[in-house]
Amino acid sequence: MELILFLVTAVVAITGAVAMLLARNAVHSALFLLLNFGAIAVMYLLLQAPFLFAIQLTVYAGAIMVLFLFVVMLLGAEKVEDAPDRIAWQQPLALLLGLALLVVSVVVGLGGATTPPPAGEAVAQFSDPQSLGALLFTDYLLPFEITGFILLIAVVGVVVLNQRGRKI
Amino acid sequence: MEWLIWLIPLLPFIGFLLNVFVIRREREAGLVASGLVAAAFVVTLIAVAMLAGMPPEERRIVSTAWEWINTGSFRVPFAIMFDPLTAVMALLITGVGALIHVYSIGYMHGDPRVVRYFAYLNLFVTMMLFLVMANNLLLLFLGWEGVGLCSFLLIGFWFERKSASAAAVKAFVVNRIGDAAFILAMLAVFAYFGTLNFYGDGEGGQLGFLERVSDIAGLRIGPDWQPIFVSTAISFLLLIGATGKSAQFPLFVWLPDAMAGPTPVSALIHAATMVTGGVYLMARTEPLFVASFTTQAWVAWIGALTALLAGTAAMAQWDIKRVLAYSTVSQLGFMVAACGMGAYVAAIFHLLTHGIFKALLFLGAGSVIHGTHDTQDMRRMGGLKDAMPTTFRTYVIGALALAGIVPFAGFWSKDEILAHAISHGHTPIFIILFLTSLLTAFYMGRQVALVFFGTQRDPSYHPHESPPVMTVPLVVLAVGAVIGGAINLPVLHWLTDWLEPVLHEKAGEFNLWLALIATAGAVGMGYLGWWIYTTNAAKIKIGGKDPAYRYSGDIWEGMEEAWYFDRLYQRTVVAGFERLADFLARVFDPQGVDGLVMGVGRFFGGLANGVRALQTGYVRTYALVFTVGVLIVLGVMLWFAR
Amino acid sequence: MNQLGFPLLSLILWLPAAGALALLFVPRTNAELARRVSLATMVIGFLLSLLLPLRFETNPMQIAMVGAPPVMQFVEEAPWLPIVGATYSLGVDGISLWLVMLTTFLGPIVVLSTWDSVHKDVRNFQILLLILQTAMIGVFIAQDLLLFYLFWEFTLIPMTFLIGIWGSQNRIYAARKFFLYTFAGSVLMLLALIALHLLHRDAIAAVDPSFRGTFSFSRFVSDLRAGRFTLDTTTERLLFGAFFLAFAVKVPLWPFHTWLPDAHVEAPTAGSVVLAGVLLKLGGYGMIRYNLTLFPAAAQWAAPALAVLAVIGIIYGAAVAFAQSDMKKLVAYSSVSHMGFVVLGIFALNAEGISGAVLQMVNHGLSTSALFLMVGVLYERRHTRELAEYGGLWKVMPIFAAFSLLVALSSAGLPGLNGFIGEFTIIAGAFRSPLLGWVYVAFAVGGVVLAAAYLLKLFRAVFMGDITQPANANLPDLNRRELTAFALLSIPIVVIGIYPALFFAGMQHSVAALVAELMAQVAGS
Amino acid sequence: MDSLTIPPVDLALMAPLLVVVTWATILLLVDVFFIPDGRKKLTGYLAIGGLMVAGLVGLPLWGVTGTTFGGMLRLDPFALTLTWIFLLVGVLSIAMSLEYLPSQGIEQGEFYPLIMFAVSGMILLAQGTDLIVLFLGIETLSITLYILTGFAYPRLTSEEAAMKYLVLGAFAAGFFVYGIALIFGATGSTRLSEIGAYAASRGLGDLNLTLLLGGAAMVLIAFAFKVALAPFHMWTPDVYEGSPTPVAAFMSVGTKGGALAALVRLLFEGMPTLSEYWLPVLAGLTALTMVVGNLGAVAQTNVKRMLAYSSIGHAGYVMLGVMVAGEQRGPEAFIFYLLVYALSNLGAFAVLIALEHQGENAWQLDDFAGLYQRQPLLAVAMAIFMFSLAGVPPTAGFMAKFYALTAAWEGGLPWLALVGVLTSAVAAFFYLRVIIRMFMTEPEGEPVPALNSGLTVDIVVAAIGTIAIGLIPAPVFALVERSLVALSGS
Amino acid sequence: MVPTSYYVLLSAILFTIGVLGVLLRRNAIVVFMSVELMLNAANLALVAFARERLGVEAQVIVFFVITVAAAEVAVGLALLVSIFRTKRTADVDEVSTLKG
Repeated sequence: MELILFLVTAVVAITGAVAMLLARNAVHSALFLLLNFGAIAVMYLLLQAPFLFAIQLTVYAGAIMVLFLFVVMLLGAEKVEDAPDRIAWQQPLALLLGLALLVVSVVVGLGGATTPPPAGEAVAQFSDPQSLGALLFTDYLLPFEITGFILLIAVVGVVVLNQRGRKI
Repeated sequence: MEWLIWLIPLLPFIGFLLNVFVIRREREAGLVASGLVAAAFVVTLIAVAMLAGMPPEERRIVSTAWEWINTGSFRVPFAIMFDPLTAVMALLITGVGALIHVYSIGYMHGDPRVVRYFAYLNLFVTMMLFLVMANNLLLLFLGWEGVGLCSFLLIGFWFERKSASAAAVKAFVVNRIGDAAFILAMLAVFAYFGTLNFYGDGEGGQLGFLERVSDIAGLRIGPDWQPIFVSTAISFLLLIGATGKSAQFPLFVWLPDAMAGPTPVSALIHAATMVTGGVYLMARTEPLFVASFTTQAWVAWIGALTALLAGTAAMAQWDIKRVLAYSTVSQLGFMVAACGMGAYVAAIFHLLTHGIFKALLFLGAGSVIHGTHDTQDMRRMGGLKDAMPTTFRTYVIGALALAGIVPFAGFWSKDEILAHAISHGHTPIFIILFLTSLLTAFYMGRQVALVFFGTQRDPSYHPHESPPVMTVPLVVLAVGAVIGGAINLPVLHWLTDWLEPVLHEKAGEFNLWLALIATAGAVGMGYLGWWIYTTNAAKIKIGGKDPAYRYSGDIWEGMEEAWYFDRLYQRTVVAGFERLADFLARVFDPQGVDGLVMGVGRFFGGLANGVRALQTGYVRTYALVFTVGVLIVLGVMLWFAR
Repeated sequence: MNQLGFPLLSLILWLPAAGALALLFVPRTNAELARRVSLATMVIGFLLSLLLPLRFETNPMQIAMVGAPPVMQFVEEAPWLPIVGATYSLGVDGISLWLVMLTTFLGPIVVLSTWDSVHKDVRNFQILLLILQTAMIGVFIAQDLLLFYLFWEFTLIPMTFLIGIWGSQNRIYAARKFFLYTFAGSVLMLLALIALHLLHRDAIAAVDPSFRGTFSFSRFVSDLRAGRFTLDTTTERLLFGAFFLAFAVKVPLWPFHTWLPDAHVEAPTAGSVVLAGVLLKLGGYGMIRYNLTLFPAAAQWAAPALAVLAVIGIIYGAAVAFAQSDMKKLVAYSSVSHMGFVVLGIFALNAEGISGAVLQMVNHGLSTSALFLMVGVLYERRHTRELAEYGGLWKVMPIFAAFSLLVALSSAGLPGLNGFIGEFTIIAGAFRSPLLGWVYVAFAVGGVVLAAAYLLKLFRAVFMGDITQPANANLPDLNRRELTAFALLSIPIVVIGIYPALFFAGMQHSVAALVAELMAQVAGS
Repeated sequence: MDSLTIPPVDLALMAPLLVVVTWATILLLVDVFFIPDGRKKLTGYLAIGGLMVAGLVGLPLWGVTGTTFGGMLRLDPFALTLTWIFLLVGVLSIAMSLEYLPSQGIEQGEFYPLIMFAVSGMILLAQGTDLIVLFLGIETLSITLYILTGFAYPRLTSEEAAMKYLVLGAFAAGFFVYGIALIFGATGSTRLSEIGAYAASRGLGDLNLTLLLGGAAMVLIAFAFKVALAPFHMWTPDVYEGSPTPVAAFMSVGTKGGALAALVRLLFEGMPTLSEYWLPVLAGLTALTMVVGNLGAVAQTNVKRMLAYSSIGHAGYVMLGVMVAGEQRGPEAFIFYLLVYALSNLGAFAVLIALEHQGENAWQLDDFAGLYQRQPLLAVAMAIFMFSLAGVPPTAGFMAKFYALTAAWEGGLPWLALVGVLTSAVAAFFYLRVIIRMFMTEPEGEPVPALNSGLTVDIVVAAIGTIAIGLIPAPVFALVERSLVALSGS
Repeated sequence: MVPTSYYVLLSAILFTIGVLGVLLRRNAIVVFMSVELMLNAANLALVAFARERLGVEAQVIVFFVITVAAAEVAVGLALLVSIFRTKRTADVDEVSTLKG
């Protein structure tokens, strides 16, 4: 049952990703990516990470993707790739490299899967939003603070980069 | 005692220094220069007298001034010596030298650079004295090169003339070829004997190599398939050195050109002294030569061939000095041949007499040139015997001496060589030399006829006799040319005895038949030469061909060009070297060697452009390269992890 | 300390640098003052350095020995870079003594030669000259390998500027080539230096764990000699090669010579004089001091091959010199030929060869400097270096001609002058060397013949013949400063020619010690 | 879990970091509210003051070693020394910006706090001992730099550079995160010490090796990107050329320094026992970097771009020390080289700025023509920097090169040292080219205006430092040596 | 229970697709999306390993990564907008004046 769910979600995720890659229209790409993110969010549920499920949906699928769509619309940049590719060898080479990378990363990923999955009960218990939050404010206080700063910097950056307010 | 022999070279050297740094006026220069050389002559006489006062076997004074080179085992003293052989050479140098100095006062009168001239001349005498007085090969070489330098300076004295400067450089460079062999010989001597000294200092120190020639008896060097005796190697190298300095085949080509210098210089350097350096060298290192049959044969043949070759060349020259120059080469060939046959005393004897009468001839020629306003082409002369009586008479004496006619000096010395050739079975050599001696008489007859007899063919000048300062030396030398043979007359053989401690030679036997035939031949050929050119005097045109040309054709031209050796060298060795050098300098070095270097630079430049080309500006390319890197890093790490 | 009780070498070393510092306070426009200060510094430097041969102990047994051979005198030592064991240590022995003297002696002459030839930015020119002087002296007297390398590389900077700023048309090309070629040549030496340091440290630390490594030359040598520190054959040869490459480029040994003609032709007279006079000697010195002393077995292994290069250089340099029509190029290629003799002597690996090489370096420094001065004199008057532009100058410039003849003959190796002594001693060494032998010498003496050919060609073209160019008709003879320079150079040229023993005496013990080790290697192998 | 227990935090151990961050944040507000446009230089001075205070705060911490935040941050002399270097780089960069920004018409007060944020990111990298902290440190630094790179607004190249930097930076970040994931998967931790302990305790045989190595490789790639090791260097020339010159100067030293500091910790705390795997890879990258960087510079006529390529080359030389940081001389070589490189390179960029007046780009070699005659001292200073970068004695650059090579050889990488010296011979070519232009050609450009104070200070400090360290390196060496005792002990 | 390796496999595939997106797409916005995909793939792996290791820390890390990604995207899009103002394009290939 779980496996089937996984497989279905995986197919959806991969389909979304591939479709994003292939879609000519940036808006379509964004929507396919949204699909993919949703699938991954489901994966998080399967992996006992409900908090991340929520975050994934709100932050990624919600905020970030909206941001993307917004910018695409704003700039009218749905179709920029109509002109032929200037770098002739980029595409075949990229596909080749992608294939190789896939092989290598699969080898790496499977190399690590030697230990059997832990027992069910412990897995079911190991993570809940509360302990996650606790961790964030205790052991991971420092990264948390830093993340805050990064967001601050990003804000400053966005302001700085667009404050030189010329009209679009 | 020792200081006395140091005085001999030092006196002219003082003259050199004075003339370079102090004296500015012509008169003083001539006087000082001549006076100091004359003083050196006197000192030499005194030294000879002292030498004569010693027991024959102890007649050698060695004096060391300082350690010249002292590094590792290589030690060479700055040492001179005085022994019978040196003594006769020194007498010749200072004696004839002094006369030529005096003569030069007249000859060079009015030349703007006359002070410098006397400085060079003094330096030459100094160096020549070092050459003959050195007690080791290296110091000898110092003198050897020193005289070469002076020769260069004096040939090129009138450097404005293109021919003079060319001849000067040619003389120096050709000599250098011989010198290279000389240097190798020195190295070999040092390598095998551990010293370059001729003789020990007589005080129980190390013996000189000439006293230890037996050390290398039977030693061989070289590749296994063709080993040669060490003695042969060394003596052969010395022989090459001598061929350079003594203008022997194949290096004789510089001497005729050297006549571009002032005539007294030709007399002193290119007749009487410097060119005999090679003969002296062979005489000095006689034990080495004697130790090698091979070299001796070479020496004899080279000498004989040179004698014949130069003798023929002398026959066809028009330039009064070139005749004498080729004659000198020819006579030097006689001496060298004598050395080759083991007749060292005869060689030295001929060297001495030749020094006197050839100096006389050159000075006479100089007088002629002086009296005819720098005319050297004999076709423009003729009939000078009346205008220049003293010159004429002395010149004829010189010519007779050179032709080898009894009782002039040349007869005795030449006869001794020929006699030795016969008595020691060197028949081919004898034939060549005899033939040459006939030629000698012929060309001297020709020259005397052309210069002094007939009528003056070029009326553009008024010949006049030279001043006494020039003619007096002529007379003195003429006397020498007459009686010079006395020093080694048969039976008396004073010179042989005198040189016995050095050359260890017994006097040869006087061959009456030979003397008679040779004299008859000389007289006949001399007369023939005189006769042809007096009777055909009318046919000689300025710039025209020789009367003999009709009969001999191109052979005569070959003789005139000294069998084209000079041209051959020019076209092969010189041109070849120049072409090679040019190729190296213009093609190989900039494009080959430097091209390689710059190619390295270009190679990196090309790589750099490759790096540049990869930097396309497209961020996707960068990501692509990035991915390549990822694959490599991952791949390598995983490869290791297997 | 040393036999004097005060740091003489430091004084000699830093005096020119101090002079350069002082010059910074001279107004940039006051050229005359700058020249005078520079000249004064150089003269004082030379006078100071005279103390070296005067107080040099020719028999080193007399002085307290510091470490094993090579026995250095006037030693100074101070900490510098303790973390790697590098020290500020100076000293001279019989080999470096005369090279230092050559450097200090040429100093004033170089400055004199700039008087009439350099008019642009005089002060800075003099500053560079003085700095260069310090660097060159430093190379000769540094007894620490790192210090040596520091000075070695540093010589490039002032020289590059001298060529590149004050040179003629192609100066930039030449300056760049000079810098890059010699720099590239020396980078491997740096690596070798490091390798030597680490190998030595590891070897010694195995016995004495507290040892932190050193760059001290004498320490290396003494440990090598005592067997505390050994190099295996391959390592030794590699290190030898790395050092050698740097020196070969500097010398320059054929076929690494192509930077030299360019540098010489483009450099100002003073630059050429320093370049030929001293800079090339750094290479020869380095070969003796480092290649032979540190790696005797490798030296012996490589000697025949390197001597072949040297001989090729002798002939090749002479032939190419002969074909030149540019006077400076001619002299430059003559350096290739002459320095070939030096390398030949060094790799004869015996006392005659090495001391001949040292002397020949001094000789070449004197003669070739003088030749470049000669070209400089002509160039200042006529602004051309083409042989065809001259001829007949003997007439108008007799004094100059006399000096030129003297130096040309000295360079051509006329006995009685310095060049002959050096060359002859070298070939005597090569002839006797069991590694080389008569074949090498037979070719080398070919160079002697050719030397006469190209030098007399030069002399003839310039001084003999008639005056064909009207511009040459009224050239002034040497002025007072030029005369001084030539006269000064002539003194050692003659003195070395007739009394070289004076110079050999000093180096005898140092060379003997070196050769003893080389011979031991020959015997041991 | 009722109460949250925050692990003990020793703020003293992060005092410089705190000062920088706090100061920067406050300065951001101060700038907006109190400092009027046109007087933003004041912000710059305040920023300099803050960095200096941070440096002073660090003084009493000399010799202290300790961790805080549950072992996520570590203060030791190594980190402190690097912190000081970063602060110095920050100060010098700001000093050279003071006049630059207004002259280019891009003066905005945020510039200075952003530089400070970047410095704090670098300090984090030097102090962090947990992969997540390192990740966040890198991101702090990177995001700041993306902004700074795109700072020169009207210039399109600036934005292009920022764009490229960002795309590739994010690309690299993806690898970093994936690497963290794999490492976590293999070891169950992100703490460097625990990763190291895990790797050491398990022995290489039964370890989940593929996963760990794969992760390590990806993290290394991310660092290699930051350090600009070939072939992850492609962004560098474009970004340096496009960004405002002071930012390029800052980046050339700062980014590398920070990333390398973190790399040292990662390699020698996180996976010292795996060195047989990563050393060959890194050595190969280093060799490639030296070759590519120096070759790339050869072909440039744009001095700024040339300096960018040269910075790639220098990254290789610094790596010589980093890779062998397990040995005594490795970290010394690293820090010493970084310091020397900082001085010389910042000095060179300062000279570049001096020529780049009134918004005009004066980066071409021709713009340096005859500089010696136009501004002799500037030319001399530039020559000193060029010689130092080329590693010619007696400049500090030589000492640094020497020491790095020594370290590499000692660390068992003689062939890499060989590549190093050979490429340094190539490098001499393009450094010399600048010198030749300055001294040996006739001036072409306009006269250079008088230098302003900030640049002068920069150039003088850098030039004197370069020469002084070159002649008398012993004190600096001693300092560096003492600062590293702790690291080698850990 | 689905084995961890399945998730890792999936994440590898997604990661590769992300990489391909960066390599192939010229639309800057899509490139950013691809980067996000890569980060998501990494996150997926992290979460999967978190379950296997029973380490909740990994989930914390994912949280940070998402945040940082958001910051990065914000800056990136801001930059893009800024570029678009002058260049009127979102094609990364158009932004290629710096090269060589």
